[in-house]
Amino acid sequence: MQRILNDPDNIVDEMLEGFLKAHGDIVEKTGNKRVVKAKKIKADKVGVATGGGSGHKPAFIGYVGENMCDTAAVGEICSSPTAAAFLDSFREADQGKGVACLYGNYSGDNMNVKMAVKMAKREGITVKTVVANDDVASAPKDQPEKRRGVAGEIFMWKAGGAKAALGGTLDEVIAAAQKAIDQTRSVGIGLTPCTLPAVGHPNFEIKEGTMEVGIGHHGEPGIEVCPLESADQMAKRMVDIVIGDVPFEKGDEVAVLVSGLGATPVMELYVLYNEIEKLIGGRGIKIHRSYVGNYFTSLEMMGATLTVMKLDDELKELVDLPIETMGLTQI
Amino acid sequence: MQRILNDPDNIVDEMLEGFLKAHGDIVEKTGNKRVVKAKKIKADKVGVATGGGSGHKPAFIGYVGENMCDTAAVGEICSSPTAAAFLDSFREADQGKGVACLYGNYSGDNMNVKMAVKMAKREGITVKTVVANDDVASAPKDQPEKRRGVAGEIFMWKAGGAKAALGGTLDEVIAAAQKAIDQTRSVGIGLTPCTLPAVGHPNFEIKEGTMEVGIGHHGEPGIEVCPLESADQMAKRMVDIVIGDVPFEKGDEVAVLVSGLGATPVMELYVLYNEIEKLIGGRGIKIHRSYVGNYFTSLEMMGATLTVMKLDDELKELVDLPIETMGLTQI
Amino acid sequence: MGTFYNKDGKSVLQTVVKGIQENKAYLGEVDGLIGDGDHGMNMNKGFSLFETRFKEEEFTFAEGLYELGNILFSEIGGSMGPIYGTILMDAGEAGEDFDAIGTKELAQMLETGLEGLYDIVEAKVGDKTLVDTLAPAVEALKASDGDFKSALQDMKAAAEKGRDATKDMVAKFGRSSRLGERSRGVLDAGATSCCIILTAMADGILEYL
Amino acid sequence: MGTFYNKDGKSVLQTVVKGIQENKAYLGEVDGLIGDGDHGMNMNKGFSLFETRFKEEEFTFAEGLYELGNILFSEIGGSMGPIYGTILMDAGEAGEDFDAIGTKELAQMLETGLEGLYDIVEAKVGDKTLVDTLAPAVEALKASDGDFKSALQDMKAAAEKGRDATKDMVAKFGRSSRLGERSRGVLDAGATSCCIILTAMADGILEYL
Ligand SMILES: Nc1ncnc2c1ncn2[C@@H]1O[C@H](COP(=O)(O)OP(=O)(O)O)[C@@H](O)[C@H]1O
Ligand SMILES: Nc1ncnc2c1ncn2[C@@H]1O[C@H](COP(=O)(O)OP(=O)(O)O)[C@@H](O)[C@H]1O
Ligand SMILES: [Mg+2]
Ligand SMILES: [Mg+2]
Ligand SMILES: [Mg+2]
Ligand SMILES: [Mg+2]
Repeated sequence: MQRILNDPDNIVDEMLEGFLKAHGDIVEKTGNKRVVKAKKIKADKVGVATGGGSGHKPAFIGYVGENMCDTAAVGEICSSPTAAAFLDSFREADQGKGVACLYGNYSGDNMNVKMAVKMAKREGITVKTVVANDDVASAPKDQPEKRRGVAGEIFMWKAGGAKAALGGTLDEVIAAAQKAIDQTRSVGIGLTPCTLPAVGHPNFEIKEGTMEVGIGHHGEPGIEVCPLESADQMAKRMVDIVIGDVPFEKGDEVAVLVSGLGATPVMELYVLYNEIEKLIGGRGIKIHRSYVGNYFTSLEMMGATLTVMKLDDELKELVDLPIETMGLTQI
Repeated sequence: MQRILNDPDNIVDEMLEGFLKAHGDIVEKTGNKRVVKAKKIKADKVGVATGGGSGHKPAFIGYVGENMCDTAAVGEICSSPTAAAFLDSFREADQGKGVACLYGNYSGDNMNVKMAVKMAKREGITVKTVVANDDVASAPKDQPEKRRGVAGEIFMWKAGGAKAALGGTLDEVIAAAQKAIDQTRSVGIGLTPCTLPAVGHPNFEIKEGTMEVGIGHHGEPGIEVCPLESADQMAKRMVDIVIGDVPFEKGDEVAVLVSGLGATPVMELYVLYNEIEKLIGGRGIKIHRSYVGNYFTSLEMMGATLTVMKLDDELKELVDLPIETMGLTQI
Repeated sequence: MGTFYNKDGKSVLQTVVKGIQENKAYLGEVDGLIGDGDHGMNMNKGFSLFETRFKEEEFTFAEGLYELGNILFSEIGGSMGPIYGTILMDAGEAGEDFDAIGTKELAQMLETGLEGLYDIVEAKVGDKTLVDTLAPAVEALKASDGDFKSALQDMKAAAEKGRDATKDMVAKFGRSSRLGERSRGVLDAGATSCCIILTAMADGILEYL
Repeated sequence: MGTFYNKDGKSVLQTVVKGIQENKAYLGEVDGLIGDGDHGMNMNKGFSLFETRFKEEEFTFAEGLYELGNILFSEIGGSMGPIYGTILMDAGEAGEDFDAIGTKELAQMLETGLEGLYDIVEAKVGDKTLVDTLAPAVEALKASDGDFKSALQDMKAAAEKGRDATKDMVAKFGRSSRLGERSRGVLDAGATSCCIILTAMADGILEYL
């Protein structure tokens, strides 16, 4: 395992220390060492909280900052933060107008958030939640409650964070974030596995010459293992899966996000995006804004995800709002 | 080779197409498909041109944008752009005030730039150059002309680009960029090799359990191969090499850049930065600004580089100036 | 019959901790097959944290269960924080006032833990989760005629059987539930760790019987 | 004595192209040892581009050299663009007006190429670059008594000897020059490709003699 580590059991805490040192202009620490907050949370606005397991940089702490998330709870690698961390993140995010907790659909996160929301309520903090479930490959269309949240969470945070920054009420923020994720679909293709530092070897295999279509952000198996394809074929597969799963039609405007899973050279993400853009354009869908880079990763996995969000006027305004975070700065 | 590719021989052109589609707000294409220019080059300023081989994303085209580079010439993977591309990049960058060509010290780039400068001169375009040579490990201190340019080029572009944006003359821009690189030192540690898509297998080896101290951005062997160390030991080694090679003293203020080589999880870069910050701070040196991320990569190599620049008031102002590029957006 | 003293619980908890530590890699492998591979690492981290933190402390069996659960819940998170956190804290609370612990008392503690779990998850027996280990283990204790030694053996056997049964199940909850039929044919990670915990607990107690 | 017609040059160039194409992987390996491994890939890309682009065209030996050099120079870049670009374009230009090409003419063409190269690089014989192949090859042609066949054999032998000599040298220029002593013990990539080009050129010409 060729990695930059001290004690693998401390990696999350050390990473957080380094992160806080490097981004002191954007984020700051809190009383809970597993909770990071934005430096300048505007008073008198709805708080936007998130959280999730580590190993997905920039997610989740990389999306804390002005006009995006106010706080993030930080879990172990691939594991939900504790309920206590979520609770503290709500406390930090709350400016008296309630908190929107926008997170991804994983069993651990669901349990911990649920508990934290209950505890927050006892303290008089109103927390409402939106659970991202954009990963088309993770369950059939008629079981949206089973679908995982993946890179589409970024659009959810963008919409929710922007709505809160623009002065939206808690219900409006929740509605905007919910609409964003409802209009968003994602799919991933995995090319190589990843190794959890404390485990020391990959915990799943992707055979050389094959690819795992629909892989999850923790290496969860996808829909299909098939022979490795060329970039244009991968793009076609991804676009078919994503665009085929509702809401997109000819004439739509969309935001597109192509994220590497960590170790795929960014150069190749542009090769992939070049093909994706042709295919989406070819369907008469207009790309209003696009993001290409390592936005939501899985340690050192190779591969990429495609996320598409259908825009209406509100979502367009929200997506276009400037933000400054470690993961995404938009002027 | 688990990569996202069509024909490996076309990867650079396809990447460029995708890049231009994704970043149409920042960059635009030119008559030469291997030259990218910033969308809004302010009239009446000194042009700032750069260029280099591909495979180092965000470098080089990722640093084209407002207040940074105006144009970049694009080469094959790991190969200098042609003299013709450099020449066209000068033509695009020139606003009548001359062009500063800021590039890295590689034999191919030196030859092609030299030829392009000569051809530009014939057309009446004045081009002056600064050659980055920040890589401490690539030659002894008394042979600075042999040292390679690595991630320190980012500071050179930042300083030169900012100086030009602030209205500096060609000589002032050149002086600022030269000062920046003279005050900058870098070193890299490689943990895994990279594979050129058209070659299909790694062209060098880093044995599991070892690390290559001083590796170059193209996998050029470093000073020493030694057993893999923990993050704090790697940090110590890097800080000793960089800070030991001049200009840094107790009481100095510096800018620090820790870049991944491509496939190292960003999480680990923060673990490394956490250690580096302690060591630099421990030497009584103040970190004015820091950058941690994948800023100058080598395809899917694992490992990281450390770059430190000593600041004076001028460099501080130049480093702090906002910029918007694909690789770095600073508000 | 037979009982052990609540105050002798430290060594039992130590046996449980050792059981998890020794199976860290194995649990990671099991979780890796249809999950994300972190189960062994997280369990090991939490259990080892408990071991170090309470090395010099005196505590009863019930207190130890509670504190272990609390560490999982408030410092480890993941799915195991709420799940084992709830089971162990609730079981510990239920045993707080016991002086001596025998079949009935242990059954009552673990059943309280199981019921606490049912409050937060929807999984039932047959859904390929740790419920498949814990529920039959509790049943075995309750059904046992009273001799603590043989009740513990029954519990171990039931836990093992329950764990093994998850192999042929299709996961309904948690990460692997999205795999549908693809989740069949391998053990459930939580069911496996739960069996390790219960087995070690029984072995630890048997030392005193 | 012996000459071949400049206008028959296409097949000679084709032999040269084939020589590079067949050695793409080998050149990559050689460059990988102390360079960045791209030498085979870039040479192959440039030479193949030339092949496709001029497949249907008629051209002389001198024109072919010039166009091949021009493609390397203006479309491939790297170190090879200026280096082989200069050598081949200058050699081609020098041969433009020849009708028939024999020992003297070829020597003159290649020497002009070598001199062009000396204008842009500082490398001399002994510095572990392609100069170590090209310079002795030119010398061999010049020293030859005039029979073109044996002159070509001499040139091949000199090129090979020159290439092999780079093995024991320490690189003074280019990417590998930073390695100092670590660059000793392997061939220079440019010297290797230059030998392939000269050998294929000789073999292509020999077909006409
Ligand atoms: N919703 C749930 N209900 C019951 N058990 C669950 C649920 N989610 C997860 N589990 C249990 O947790 C185990 C996985 O634990 P672990 O790997 O630590 O967490 P994660 O799946 O979050 O990585 C599963 O094998 C299963 O036994
Ligand atoms: N400055 C130089 N002078 C002479 N020859 C050089 C010089 N730089 C490079 N070369 C030649 O180029 C070869 C490497 O070519 P190539 O791998 O294509 O370029 P790069 O080193 O830029 O990747 C070397 O083996 C050497 O023969
Ligand atoms: Mg997990
Ligand atoms: Mg090269
Ligand atoms: Mg797991
Ligand atoms: Mg090379």
